[in-house]
Amino acid sequence: MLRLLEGSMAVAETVGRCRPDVIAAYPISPQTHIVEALSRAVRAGELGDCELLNVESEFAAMSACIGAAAVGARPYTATASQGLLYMSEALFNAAGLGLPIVMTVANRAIGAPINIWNDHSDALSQRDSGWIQLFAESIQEAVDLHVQAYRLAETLSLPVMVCMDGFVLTHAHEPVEVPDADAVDAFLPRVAPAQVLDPDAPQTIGAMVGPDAFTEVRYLMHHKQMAALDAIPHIAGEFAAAFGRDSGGLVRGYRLDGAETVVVAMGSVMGAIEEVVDELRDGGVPVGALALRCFRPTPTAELREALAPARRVVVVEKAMSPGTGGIVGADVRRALDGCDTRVHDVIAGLGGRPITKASLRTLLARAREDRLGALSFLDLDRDRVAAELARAGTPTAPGGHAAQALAAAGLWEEDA
Amino acid sequence: MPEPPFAITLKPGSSRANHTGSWRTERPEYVRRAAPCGTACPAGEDPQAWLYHAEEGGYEAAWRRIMADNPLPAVMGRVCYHPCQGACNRAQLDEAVGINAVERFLGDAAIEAGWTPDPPRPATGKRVLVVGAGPAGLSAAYHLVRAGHAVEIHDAEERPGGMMRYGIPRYRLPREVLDAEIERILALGVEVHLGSRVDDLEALMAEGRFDAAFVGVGAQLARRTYIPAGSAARVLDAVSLLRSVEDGDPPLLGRRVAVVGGGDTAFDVARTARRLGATDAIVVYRRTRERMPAHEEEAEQAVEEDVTVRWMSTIDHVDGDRVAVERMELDEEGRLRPTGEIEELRADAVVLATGQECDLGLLERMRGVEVAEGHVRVGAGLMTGRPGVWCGGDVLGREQTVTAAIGHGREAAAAIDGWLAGRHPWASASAPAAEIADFDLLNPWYFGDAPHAVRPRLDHARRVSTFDEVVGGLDADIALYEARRCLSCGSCLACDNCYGLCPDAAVIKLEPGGAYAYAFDLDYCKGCGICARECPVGAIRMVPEEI
Amino acid sequence: MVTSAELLAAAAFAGGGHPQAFPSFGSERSGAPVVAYCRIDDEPIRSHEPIAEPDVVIVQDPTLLHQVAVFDGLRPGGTVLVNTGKTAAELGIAELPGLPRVVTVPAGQIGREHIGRPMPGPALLGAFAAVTGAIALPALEAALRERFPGDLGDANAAAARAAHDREVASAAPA
Amino acid sequence: MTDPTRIRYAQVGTRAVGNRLLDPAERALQSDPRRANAITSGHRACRGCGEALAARSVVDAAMAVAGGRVVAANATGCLEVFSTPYPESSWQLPWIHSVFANAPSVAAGIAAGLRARGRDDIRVLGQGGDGGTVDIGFACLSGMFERNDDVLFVCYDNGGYMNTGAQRSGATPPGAATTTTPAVPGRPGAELGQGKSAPLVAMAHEIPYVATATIADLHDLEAKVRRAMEIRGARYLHVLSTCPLGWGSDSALSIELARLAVETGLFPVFEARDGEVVDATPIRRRRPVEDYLRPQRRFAHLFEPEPQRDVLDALQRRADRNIARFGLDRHA
Repeated sequence: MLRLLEGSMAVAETVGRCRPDVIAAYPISPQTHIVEALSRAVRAGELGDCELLNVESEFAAMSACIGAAAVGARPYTATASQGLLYMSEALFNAAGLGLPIVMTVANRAIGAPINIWNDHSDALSQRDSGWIQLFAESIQEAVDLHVQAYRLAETLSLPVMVCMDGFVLTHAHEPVEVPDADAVDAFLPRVAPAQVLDPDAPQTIGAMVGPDAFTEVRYLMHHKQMAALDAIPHIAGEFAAAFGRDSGGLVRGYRLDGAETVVVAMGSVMGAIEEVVDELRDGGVPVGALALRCFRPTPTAELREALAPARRVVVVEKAMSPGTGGIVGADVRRALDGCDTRVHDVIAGLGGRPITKASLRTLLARAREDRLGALSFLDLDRDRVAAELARAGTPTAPGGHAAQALAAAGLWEEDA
Repeated sequence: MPEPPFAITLKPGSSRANHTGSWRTERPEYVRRAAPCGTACPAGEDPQAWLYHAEEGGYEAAWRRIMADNPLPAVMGRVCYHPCQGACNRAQLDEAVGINAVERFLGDAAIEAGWTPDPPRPATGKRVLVVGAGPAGLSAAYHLVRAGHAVEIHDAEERPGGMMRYGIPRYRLPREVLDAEIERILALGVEVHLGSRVDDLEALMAEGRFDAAFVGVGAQLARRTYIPAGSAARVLDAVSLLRSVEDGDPPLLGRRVAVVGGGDTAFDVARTARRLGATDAIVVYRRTRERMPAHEEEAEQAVEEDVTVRWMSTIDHVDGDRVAVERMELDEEGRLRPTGEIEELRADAVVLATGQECDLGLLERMRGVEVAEGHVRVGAGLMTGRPGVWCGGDVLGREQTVTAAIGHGREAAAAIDGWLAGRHPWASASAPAAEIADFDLLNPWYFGDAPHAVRPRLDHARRVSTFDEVVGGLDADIALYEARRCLSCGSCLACDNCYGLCPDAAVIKLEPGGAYAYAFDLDYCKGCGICARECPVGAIRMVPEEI
Repeated sequence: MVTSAELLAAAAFAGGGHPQAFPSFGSERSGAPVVAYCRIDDEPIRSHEPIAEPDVVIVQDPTLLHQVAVFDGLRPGGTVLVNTGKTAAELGIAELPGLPRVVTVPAGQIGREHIGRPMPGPALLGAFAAVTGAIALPALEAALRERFPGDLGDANAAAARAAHDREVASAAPA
Repeated sequence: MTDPTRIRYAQVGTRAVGNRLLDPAERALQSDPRRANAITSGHRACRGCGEALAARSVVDAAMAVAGGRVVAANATGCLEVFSTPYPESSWQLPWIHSVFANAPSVAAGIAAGLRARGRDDIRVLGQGGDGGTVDIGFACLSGMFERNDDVLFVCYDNGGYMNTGAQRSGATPPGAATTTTPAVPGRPGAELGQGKSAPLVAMAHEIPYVATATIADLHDLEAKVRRAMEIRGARYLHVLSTCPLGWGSDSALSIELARLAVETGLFPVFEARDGEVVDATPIRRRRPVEDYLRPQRRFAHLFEPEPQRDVLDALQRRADRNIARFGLDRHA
């Protein structure tokens, strides 16, 4: 049954139906509504024996989840931005120990400068933590992904991060269907954990491993991620069969047939992109879009299959790696290794800046005219940057790296 | 449950596959070190060993452990001047353990309960003559009989016990106690001939009835020091005085008695005089208190009984009841010299307690026996120059105490047994002296604070009027308490420190009854030395590993 | 304000539509000027971007009219609903570029009458229903009653109805 | 008549771990062959490691109370490294190591998980060195305290980061030389007036139980674990554990030094409930601080080349203050 719900409420209700045993979280915008709602539910006794820990930090939150998972309990936490970074050490540990933990990340920028609005800097900064990272395009998908995430985490003994755009999805009200409680129960049977702290069968979890075995342990972690590439679509399929909705999976193509230009992106921006694609298609322009729903592990083969036929790929991403450029773009390039397809990184929507359809139209127009560099910044205020560079006298030797970067970013385009 | 992930998760207790013993440069060893009390005991007792049983309330076992060395615990517990307590490590903590009191408690308990010694070993067919039924002779006889030899004691007196009976007043050693312990020895099958003085040992041995002889005739003769005395003066000697008291017809001493001498006997006499009615008993001694040979507690008890002492004084002459006392002084070299200052005191009687001598007439015709300065020379195992003839007790002119005599009897008996058995060396040179558990080898921290329990004393009035025993015994509780004050120096008392404090859990508890309560698991012991350091009794030693 | 957007969406949803409502994100502090958006469609809405070209602008606080560019991107022929007792002319917004239809509603006044407090939201939404027809009055009343249980819900509904009827009346040919 | 208890203890006080003269019930658990041996032989702790002994005593005692149903969360540190190097573990109970700073939170999560799964018959232990507890893990520890999570957290205090080669921690005693507070002439090593008392901070949380103990008295240590285990909620036990390597002391002295820390007054042994000190172990034979300092190389600079009187006096005053503050000279 569709209900008009705020994204956070919908997620909280769904997480509740996944019957977590332990919820440990620390408040941070824009995740707070989720935890507040769950706190009300726990207090109201709606979640049975679920324990809610008001921890003193995100680091403690993830650590408590590690402890809970280690005794076979089903943990949940949610965070964002600085909070995700603050729990970073524990993130790597949870993945290294192979503990099934599900966490919502209400994606938000990372300071300095401090910024509470949406982009993907937080989640992407943890791409090497060993967590599975799923990105939701809509509130409905965010909801559905949590159910799949628990199934995935417990099947593979891996922690799973469900990423949903902060505010854009967490604070928006939309008609959404919260998965039926019984169906969720059926979808999430309790499975015996691969390792558990049990006095009847004591184990030592978290040994110190030296050079003699560390590489192997790491390889096995990689192998698990590769296995996830098979499990994720499989579970998405089972979910579709059980709940009648297509959500999750690795990638989702949109009007790719014969598309010369394909826009790749993650999260809630897909809607705007699709609308622009529709406009252009209606005008006979061969463009398509591809939603990357699973960022880690990287569905390299799927990306290649979907993008190889295109002439160019425009990767619109809400994060960047200063000094390099696109992050998703780099993955896409690896996937297209050896193909003629050109890949353009477009850094957009940082710190909550809207990615308007107008901007997307211009972007795609320039792409089709092959006026798009390898790396560009959507809606960058050239004058402001130029003025600041001039004021600060940042050395930009003609022909030097900085100068070329400026050119690549189209900062001198008008003058050119 | 599915297989846990590789390397990250391990099986419990799997580290036992890692033998850390290889890290060791020193290894701990359980050892037995000799407790100072035992090494100090002239009778050859090992108080630590029998206190160990007493601590557990195993009184009979404790008593039997004493009896292995000394057949007269009840006597010992009364007349011994307990050098063991002088050596006791506990004295450095609070006060020495009252070993002597516990021994007396055990001895009395044995008499009361009628415990009997372990039966003798099978008869050897050998026959040994023992001359003298004093502590030396009785001790020798006891050990010889238990070794399976036939023993025949000859003693000149009508009753056995020698100086224990005729030299030690009954207020120190009640006769029923003495009789009980002697009777227990004789009951083992010793043939006693009392009133049978041996004048010629050579002749007696020539009869061929004996395969060996032990002579412990003691020092029965008073040493007379000449004191010019008028006819009216009453001058007696200590030996005959004490003896006459024992025989029941004490001489009339009068109200004032002067005793000459500074040995235990002098004080015995003075105290006896008090009990015989003397109001003033004065001990006159030529040296300082420090140089006095009598044991401190003897002097103390005498003083408690109003005996007075004139130090640095000699009796110049006696005339009737007037005794001229000359004061002595020390010269530059600290030698005594008369001052000529004469002081007079009144005494109805003067008793000379200036030492005793041995009557060695029975050895005069005995070839090979060497006598020098009135004492018999002996070699290993106390055998005289005459093969088959041993001597012990006062006749050796060494420490002249009951305790020493008992020790001689034991040592000689062991030698005789070896000699008769044809063992070589027949005198088992007493086992290689074990390292002594000195105080600094102990870890006294672990011992509770527990002051020495005092024995009750007879009240003053009865002490100066009767011959009742002055020093009382301990009741069971206090005896147990006193026994448990023993630090068990050098011998494991199973306190579990080594077991509990080993960081590597490398100590194994063994079933009770073995040589040691624990063993080291050298597969894991890293040789840190904590066990040795924390052993309260110094029963663990670290020894270098050969690498 | 945010609540109004949600109520608008709720009313639309109750009417079988596919609404979407979201605030202008930020750490809101009560009293500070805020903007909220609402999309209403018959189809599920894909875009989540802020509305750049609104069909309708609802101004709850007329004092912002000359401080914030509230009419930016307003579609030609769009509608502006302003909470005020004055006329558009009095407010100086009668002649706006693109000549949007300006509707003034004494919403605070109506709110005070029915709810007891100058709450403009319900009245503005009632007027919105009347003026745009994008949502039906009963759906709005239902949404208000669901959001504010009991008497308060009835009062809110009454305020909405009053404003609605007032607009219908004024729109009716004289 | 003689007091029977005096008789019982006359020979060897209960200070000895066992003693055959004692009723088994009065012997320390470590004297019992049936002890759990929670951390068994073959671990890679240094010769004479006080922490290995402390951990075994604590966990064994906890397991005895809980009938073996104990789960432990361990912070990074010596204890973790020497007990669980792949492929061997010394632990015989369910045990987990996550990271350095989070042991208290992991333990809290375990407790919550067990409670949610209806398994609160299983008790939870948190463990760490002073670095993991007093410094980097302090926020997590304080949170665990403040929420009154059902965890007994034990800090094995060896006064520094010994796992990484003896650097200074917040629990390093003033005057001690560490590799980050090296001894230089005229300087005290670790600065006076720095460092913190984790037990006192724990008390400030008014949690049900806080206690200190040392490896020099296993009876006391075990008794405190027992009492702590009889309570639910957040409990804290701070155990002084000798580190021969970091302290520069003879491995055989590990117990002796812990004893001296107590007898000098430098390490007060006490017990607190709900934020109030309810008991303090009186000093038995008071010793000057120098007796404790001299055998340790980390304090050698206080005596050589010439004694740093001011520092020694300051340390003595520190001990005196403890003695006055906790009434440690009751019997003295």
